[in-house]
Amino acid sequence: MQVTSAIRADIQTPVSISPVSGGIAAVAKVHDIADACDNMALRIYQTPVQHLPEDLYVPPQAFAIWLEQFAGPLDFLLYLVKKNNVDLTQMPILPITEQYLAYINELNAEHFELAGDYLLMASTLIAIKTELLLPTPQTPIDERDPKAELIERLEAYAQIKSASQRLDNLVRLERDVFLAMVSMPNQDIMQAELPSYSPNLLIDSLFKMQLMPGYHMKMHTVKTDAVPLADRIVSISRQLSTDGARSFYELLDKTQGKIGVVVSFVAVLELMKRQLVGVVNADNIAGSHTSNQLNELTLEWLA
Amino acid sequence: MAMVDNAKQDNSKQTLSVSLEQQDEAINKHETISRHIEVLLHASEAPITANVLKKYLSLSTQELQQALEILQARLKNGVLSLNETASGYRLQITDSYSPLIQRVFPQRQERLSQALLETLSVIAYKQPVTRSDIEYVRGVTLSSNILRQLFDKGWIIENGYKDTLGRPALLHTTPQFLDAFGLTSLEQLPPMPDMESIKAIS
Amino acid sequence: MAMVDNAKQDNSKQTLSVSLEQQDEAINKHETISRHIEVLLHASEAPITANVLKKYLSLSTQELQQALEILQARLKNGVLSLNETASGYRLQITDSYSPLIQRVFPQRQERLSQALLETLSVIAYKQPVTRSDIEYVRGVTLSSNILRQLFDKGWIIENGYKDTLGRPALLHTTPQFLDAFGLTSLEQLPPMPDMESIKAIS
Repeated sequence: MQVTSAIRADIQTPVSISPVSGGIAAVAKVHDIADACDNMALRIYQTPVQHLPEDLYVPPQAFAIWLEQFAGPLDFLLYLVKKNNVDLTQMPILPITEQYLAYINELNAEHFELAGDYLLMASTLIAIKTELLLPTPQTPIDERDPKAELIERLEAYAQIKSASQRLDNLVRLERDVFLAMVSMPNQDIMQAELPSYSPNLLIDSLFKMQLMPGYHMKMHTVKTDAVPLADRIVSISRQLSTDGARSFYELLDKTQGKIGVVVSFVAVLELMKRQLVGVVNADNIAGSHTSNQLNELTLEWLA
Repeated sequence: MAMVDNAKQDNSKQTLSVSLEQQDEAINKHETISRHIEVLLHASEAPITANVLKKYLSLSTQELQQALEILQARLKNGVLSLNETASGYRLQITDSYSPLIQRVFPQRQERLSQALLETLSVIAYKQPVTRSDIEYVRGVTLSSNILRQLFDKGWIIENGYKDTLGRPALLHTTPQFLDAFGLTSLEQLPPMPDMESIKAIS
Repeated sequence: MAMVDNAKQDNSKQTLSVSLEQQDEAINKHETISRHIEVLLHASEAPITANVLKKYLSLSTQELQQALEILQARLKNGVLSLNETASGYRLQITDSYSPLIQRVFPQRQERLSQALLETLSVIAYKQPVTRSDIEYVRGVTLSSNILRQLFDKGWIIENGYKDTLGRPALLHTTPQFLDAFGLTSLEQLPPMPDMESIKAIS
């Protein structure tokens, strides 16, 4: 009950949330929101909205799973627009932005593989919101109205989404109708002797498969705890406390792929926050002239 | 006069019987051709066009047409049907048996994810497009797995480059894409929903 | 007496007509079953054993036997034949058409597609595997046609089930696979490439 009401308050309250810290690490503080909830409510063009759609209340643990049902931030925004019962062209950008950010806030570190595209959209929304809140400049600006551009993108996306559903409704081979398969005439009649193949054909095929662009990226789209953050924190702590200092690159487990790099980075940030780890100042490293290079990021154990 | 008449009659009888024999032969010939077509359709990995059939079996357009009609009539009593797709003729199991197949071999029923369908739709409706065009429309980073699946199915190809920075490859749909969705041309794609109905979303 | 006789006669007439109707029904029923078998043989990746057919279609041994006979009789006039192999029944193009196939598709036998080779490699190196194991490693859905080709060549068999949801069949390579690739045992398969060295090359 406690949790559910917290989320509800979160949605109704236009709390400013920094998208990066909110998206990756921070979890809404229950009492702050409860306080704010008393004096603020969701408004759509000056009209206070008392009743939010029922299905907006999602228990936090189910949130990431629920968000995975959306094809992306545009799909999710479209859902919010629909749930607010408004015409797309009349989209009330402020409340929708608040709702969007409130949800994204629930995306904690365990689900950050979802976050990238959602955070990008959050920054777009915040930029639009900022523009709307600032006094309108007297001199007209040549730049395109970002809100109009967002609405255009939403429309274009809604159109493609709907077209994709129409495409899916067509009678499709290997779902609704099936090819007839038959075997060839007897091998020995078709060919006097069996063709012989080199076993290297097999190896070559594996080479080709693994060299396909993005083959390894695919291997790491594995869900949730492919690379648990806690494990990374423990492993990095152990390595640093033993060796004193190591480069970030050395701390990576190469078998974990791109996701592993991101998790390791978050783990390092977390350790820095706990003041267990610090960055070695490149100037202090004797003879170092490569301080600008990212791969020279060296970390040391402080505890 | 009577003799001449008789001769005439005989003549016409003969002509008749010859033409009947010829007709028989013609029927047999077309029946044989229709069997050869059936064999080739079974043996081919992809649909076969009328032109290829004509070339391989040395047929005139008319002969092919008649043989295809005979084939269709013969298949009517069985469980298969002859279908014409964008890339030619193929044999498929008659629709009415689909539920049986779906029940016994559920693994043959391919489901496509929303992400894949959306990506495919952007390519189909807006082709030629680049990867970043797709990402812009969908608002999501394009997973390489989705493109790999579409390439693997032979539904899309890269053809040409866009004249912008980095010269990104342009993606198009293929005839196999049309085949899979039972279309004979891109014009047969379901119409894009019009903007007015999209805007009035609620 | 006469009345009784009449009654008897009526009775026997009725019995006769009932049994005739039953026979008709039975023929129709077996005809339908034979068509269902034909459909499943066309749709199955692997040959189907008699036991599996009985299970899928809820048939008694006798019903299956009668339906198979009807199917065989119906096929006699066409280009396919019902073929019983060690691993079950399958439909096969009649041998007499092999010259035609060889003339039109001379490459049909030798050419192995990249998708087929990848699938075969995954089975060879990671056996026993399920269909979804292959899909996981390759990152794309497995086409039924490829599995069918591997079964047809006799290079893979189904043997046993994985103890997970749906009890998927486990795939293994066969001695014929070893023969075709000139190996005497699986230990002779070339060692799996070391990915680090591959990355260094590319």
